[in-house]
Amino acid sequence: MAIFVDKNTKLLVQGITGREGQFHTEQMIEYGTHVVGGVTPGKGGEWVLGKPVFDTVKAAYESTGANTSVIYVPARFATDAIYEALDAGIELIVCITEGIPVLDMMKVRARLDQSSSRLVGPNCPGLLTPGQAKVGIMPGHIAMPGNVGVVSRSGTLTYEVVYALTQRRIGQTTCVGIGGDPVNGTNFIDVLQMFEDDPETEKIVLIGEIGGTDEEKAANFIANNMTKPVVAFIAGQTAPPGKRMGHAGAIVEGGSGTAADKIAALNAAGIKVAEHPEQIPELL
Amino acid sequence: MAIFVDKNTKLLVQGITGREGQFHTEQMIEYGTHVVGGVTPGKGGEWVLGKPVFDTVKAAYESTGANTSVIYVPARFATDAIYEALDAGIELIVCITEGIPVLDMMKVRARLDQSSSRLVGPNCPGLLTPGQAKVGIMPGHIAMPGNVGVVSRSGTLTYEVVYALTQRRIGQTTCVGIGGDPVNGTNFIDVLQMFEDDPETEKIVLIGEIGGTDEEKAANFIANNMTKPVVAFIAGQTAPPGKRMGHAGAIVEGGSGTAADKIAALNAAGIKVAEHPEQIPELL
Amino acid sequence: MNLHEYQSKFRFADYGIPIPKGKVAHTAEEAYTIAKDIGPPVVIKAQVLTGGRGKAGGVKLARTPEEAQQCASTILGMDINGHEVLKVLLDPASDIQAEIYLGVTNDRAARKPLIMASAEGGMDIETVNRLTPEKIIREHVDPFLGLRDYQIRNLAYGIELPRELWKQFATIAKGLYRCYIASDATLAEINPLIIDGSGNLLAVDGKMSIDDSALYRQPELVEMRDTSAEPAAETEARAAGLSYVKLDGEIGCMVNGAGLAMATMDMTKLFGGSPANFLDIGGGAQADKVAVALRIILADPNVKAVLFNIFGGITRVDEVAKGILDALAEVQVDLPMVVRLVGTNEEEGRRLIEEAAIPNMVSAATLADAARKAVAAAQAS
Amino acid sequence: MNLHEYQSKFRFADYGIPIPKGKVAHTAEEAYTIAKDIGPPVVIKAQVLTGGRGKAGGVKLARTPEEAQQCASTILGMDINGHEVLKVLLDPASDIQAEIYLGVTNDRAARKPLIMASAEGGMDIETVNRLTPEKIIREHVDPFLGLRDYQIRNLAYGIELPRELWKQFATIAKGLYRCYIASDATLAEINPLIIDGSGNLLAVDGKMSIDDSALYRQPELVEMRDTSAEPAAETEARAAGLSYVKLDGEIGCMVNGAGLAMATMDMTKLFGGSPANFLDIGGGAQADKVAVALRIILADPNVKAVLFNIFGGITRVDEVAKGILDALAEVQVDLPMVVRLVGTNEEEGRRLIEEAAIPNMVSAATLADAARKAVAAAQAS
Repeated sequence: MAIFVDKNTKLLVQGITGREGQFHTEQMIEYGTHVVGGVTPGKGGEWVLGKPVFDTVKAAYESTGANTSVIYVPARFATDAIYEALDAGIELIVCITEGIPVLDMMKVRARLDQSSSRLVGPNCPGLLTPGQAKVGIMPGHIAMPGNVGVVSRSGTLTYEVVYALTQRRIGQTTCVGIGGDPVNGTNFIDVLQMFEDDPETEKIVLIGEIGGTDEEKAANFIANNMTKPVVAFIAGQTAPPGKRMGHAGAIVEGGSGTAADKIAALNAAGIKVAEHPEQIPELL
Repeated sequence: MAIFVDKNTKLLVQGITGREGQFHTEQMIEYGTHVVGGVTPGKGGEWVLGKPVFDTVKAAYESTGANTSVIYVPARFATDAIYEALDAGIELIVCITEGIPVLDMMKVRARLDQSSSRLVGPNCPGLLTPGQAKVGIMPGHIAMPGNVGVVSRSGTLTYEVVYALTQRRIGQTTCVGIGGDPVNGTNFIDVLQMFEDDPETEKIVLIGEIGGTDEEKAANFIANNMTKPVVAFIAGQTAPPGKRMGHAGAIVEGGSGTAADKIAALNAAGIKVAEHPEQIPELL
Repeated sequence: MNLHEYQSKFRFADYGIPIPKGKVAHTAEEAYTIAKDIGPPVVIKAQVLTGGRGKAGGVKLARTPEEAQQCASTILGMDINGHEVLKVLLDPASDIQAEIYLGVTNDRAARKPLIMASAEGGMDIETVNRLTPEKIIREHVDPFLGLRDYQIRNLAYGIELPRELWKQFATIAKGLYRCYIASDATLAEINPLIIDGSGNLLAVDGKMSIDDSALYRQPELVEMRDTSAEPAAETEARAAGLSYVKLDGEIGCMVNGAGLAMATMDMTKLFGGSPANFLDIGGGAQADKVAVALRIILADPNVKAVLFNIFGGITRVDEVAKGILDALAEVQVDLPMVVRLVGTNEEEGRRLIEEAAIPNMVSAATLADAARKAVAAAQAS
Repeated sequence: MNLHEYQSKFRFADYGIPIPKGKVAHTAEEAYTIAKDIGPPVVIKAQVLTGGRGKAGGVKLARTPEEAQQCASTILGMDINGHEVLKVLLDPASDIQAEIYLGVTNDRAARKPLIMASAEGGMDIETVNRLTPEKIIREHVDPFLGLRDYQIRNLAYGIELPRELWKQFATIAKGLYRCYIASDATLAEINPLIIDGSGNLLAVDGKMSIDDSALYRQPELVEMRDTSAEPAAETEARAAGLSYVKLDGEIGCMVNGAGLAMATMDMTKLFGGSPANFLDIGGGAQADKVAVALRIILADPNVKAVLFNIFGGITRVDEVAKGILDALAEVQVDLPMVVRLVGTNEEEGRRLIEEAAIPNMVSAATLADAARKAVAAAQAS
């Protein structure tokens, strides 16, 4: 088992004919992900990488029975793409796109909360269940199947950690990038609960960063609701207040969201916090 | 027992200092309803009919512990009054006001559906549990306690029926006016379910009218979910299509919403439909 | 409140929807000038707030300005379903390659705006819905999110619109939805939306209904109300705060409350008569309101008898009786009247009516009794 | 992106919020003219995108135009937290009877806009929140419904605003919320909102931050960006599509990915050094981007060593190594460099670096190793 994606994933690619969409679709197919088709308005009827292209998610859904969708469309069209997937009944929507305005995401999130669909991202690297399916932009070959669940707000930092695990022959159930935006579809707690419920996941790595209070909430959740060991790492101890560190959500505001606060909360909850990413395999 | 309102009702009057609000507050107090206070922005601190006036529902709620609110404010302020009551945590909101635009009510209803509060109305006469509480504008003395639940989209037609029942010594558990607008907070099915669950209610009178398909849905609901006998009456058999009969919701549009359709649906569900209001007591 | 075709289309144009460059004429001479101006052939269309103008001969094609003048003179003054034609719209005739339906309405069951498109434009949407419901593509719009681009694509895809027209279609659909919302409409409809000879979309006919409850915030639309197009009695009733609808029967009804008014109308039918009107005088029933209501009822030449049905709730029945009697002192009524007063203080109310001993007025205790008496009186007179 | 006080306030004024009738001066002479024009006494305020200008002497009161000129000449050119003062705002001095705080921000935890008011205006809201949190009245705004009238009343009631000011307050709160939404702001704040001598509300100081992700639809706000107010390197980095933040340390960091960049910064600290910057070069790491990044890092005189930390995922490490070497052919680097390449084809990448045999560049296998080497190099140089 795994969480979010596996051999049963039937993936639709929104923005399949774009440069990024096409490149990563090829990568996902190569990895063995079951891509059933793509959507690009105005290009319905064409074929890309041997997959049918549809004009609308609705048409694609009806024709392919996709249960998952990944979004590579530009930021200004991304919220519409999310609503379209939601409305068509796609269960899992993974939005890679970076740069969606936060007011738009607040609305998206409010709509999501009224539906039974789940959004991962936006501004995230996606999902990787080693040996089964890869949805998004994570490099597939740095991972290997195993029993560690990885959840992270970051991209390359996650790869770094996953790669370090793999090099020590510590495999992963699923690697989950929840994204670096201040408002997103899935947060740490959602994923932690899923890992807790997943029989194959034995240990968990949580990679947080400055900004917001999701790590503090996760610490509290772990202390009260989880039986499986969690090792954490928080990036941004040297980040100055009031400055956005690349990710839209990585900012210390009004004294809140510091790495120190997050590490203190995790420590208080009895969670081991690595001093640097390479320490994580040892702490597991 | 009864539904919606009873001796435990602690009522707040929104718009208590207005002409209508003050008049009906007096009537409600006379009837024995437990009115705990009122709200009129800018008049907080005053007293009306021996009841304290507050500037905001929040302040009134915190100070009085009201569980029910009735709204008499003019149409252009009524949606704000509903949102305010909702946001303050009032469980039951009864909106008497007529003339709220339908697009506004669609939004109100969407918000309501995400809350645990209930709205009755708008454009309704309110609620009357004979001998216990009266919330709204129904004449209290035409009713008497008993075992018949009454639910209606109309005002005076309801009074007519209730009065006819009372004259035959057939008492009522609760008389519910759900209002004549096309989009409202509580519909027939909601109330029918409550009557079905109310141990004191033994029989039910349903008074419908042209427009929409709520009576058809109610017929279907009664056939499938109810054990208690229901007698119905539908007004508007002689109403022409495309014309609004007083109530915003009373209109036959595109061939839908005719009295004939509704009566046929009720008959098909095995529900007795009175030919005229005065027949109702006989059919019970 | 309904808008005329020309009002609807001109408003659509404000929202970026392409419409024929037409003009309104009130006289045949004006029609001649306009036809010359916009260049024939032109279509001359009666502007009436009722359906079926085509069948009634209210739409004609003219190949010359002279022909346009002739057609206009035929159409102007025509009676279509009881509506007199006072204006015609002259549009340049379009080369119609295909007819599409596009409309936004509020779906009361779903409690959301509903946008619908169909490749079967030209006929009314209810007919399409009855004959080939699968040819209507429907998208419910979240009132908070508004019409989204993907929903427009779902419509365009569903009606198999040629792809080169999707962009135009999106502009029109967005414009129509914005117009619907900004106007507090309950219906905004383009039918047909045609594909013309040059392969462009054009809104050839349009229709809008406005939510009466929202008119307080739509002063511009209130200005557009064409009172010349509705029975004078309805205009008068509205001004007096009465809710009145003219019908074809012979029993004038005056009732407090909309539901009770409908029930009263139905009762006249049940006992063999038919109602002349719907009339809700609202709460209270003061003498002045009753007087206006009486005048409106009496202005209808079909009325043979008047039926008062008043439920006294908060207002006591004896007070209402006084109001009626005061009104009768103001308004001369020669027709037979039946008065039924019920509710609080009903005995006292009835006594007042009886004591007044108005020769052509009788009292009734029950609604059935009242309806029977009114029907009998109407048949006798 | 942050706006200056004057930009924020002028924008607030567009939304019906009363502000002092002030003007901006770039020179002391201009300040003299403006002070004469608006009439003394005037307040002269440094326009810098940083806090603490009051303590730094960036705000002064002048009783005459001459005094205003003098104050302006003192303030202009001043360095406040590393920001040079290039503009001053001259406002007519206000008679402050009371200071209120009113601000809208987005609450990421609640995922809703949050409007806050406090009777404790004048000091920053975080301080109020720390000292007397109960004095902040909070209302979360449903992004679909917008700020409702009752919420404004809750705020006014909560801060015990005199009732005669509720209407003014409502206009200001609604204007501020509309401004926040229309500007895609993450913060729109009036502090203080004063009650002046004539008993009216006036927005005396203001602040706005704009969501960078929304700038594509805010061309007017993009125009307002004051690049003169930020380190030139940040402007250059933005133009090149790089994410760069200047810090105070001595180790220049070049990393792909924001999280990894932060982790790298932290590592330099962990091993006794300190980072000179945050720099995310994004995916791919082509030679031209690396070259720009290098130039930006080297422009910082504090930098004593450069640390490259690149994770090769989809892009292979050997390709990244080539990009770095190509960039080094373009940009002359005399400082010690540590290169750590990890991920796909890492051996090949390291081999390429070693073969290039750049004298002042060493390779590292782990991040810890790389950080240690960079710290040592920086301390040695």
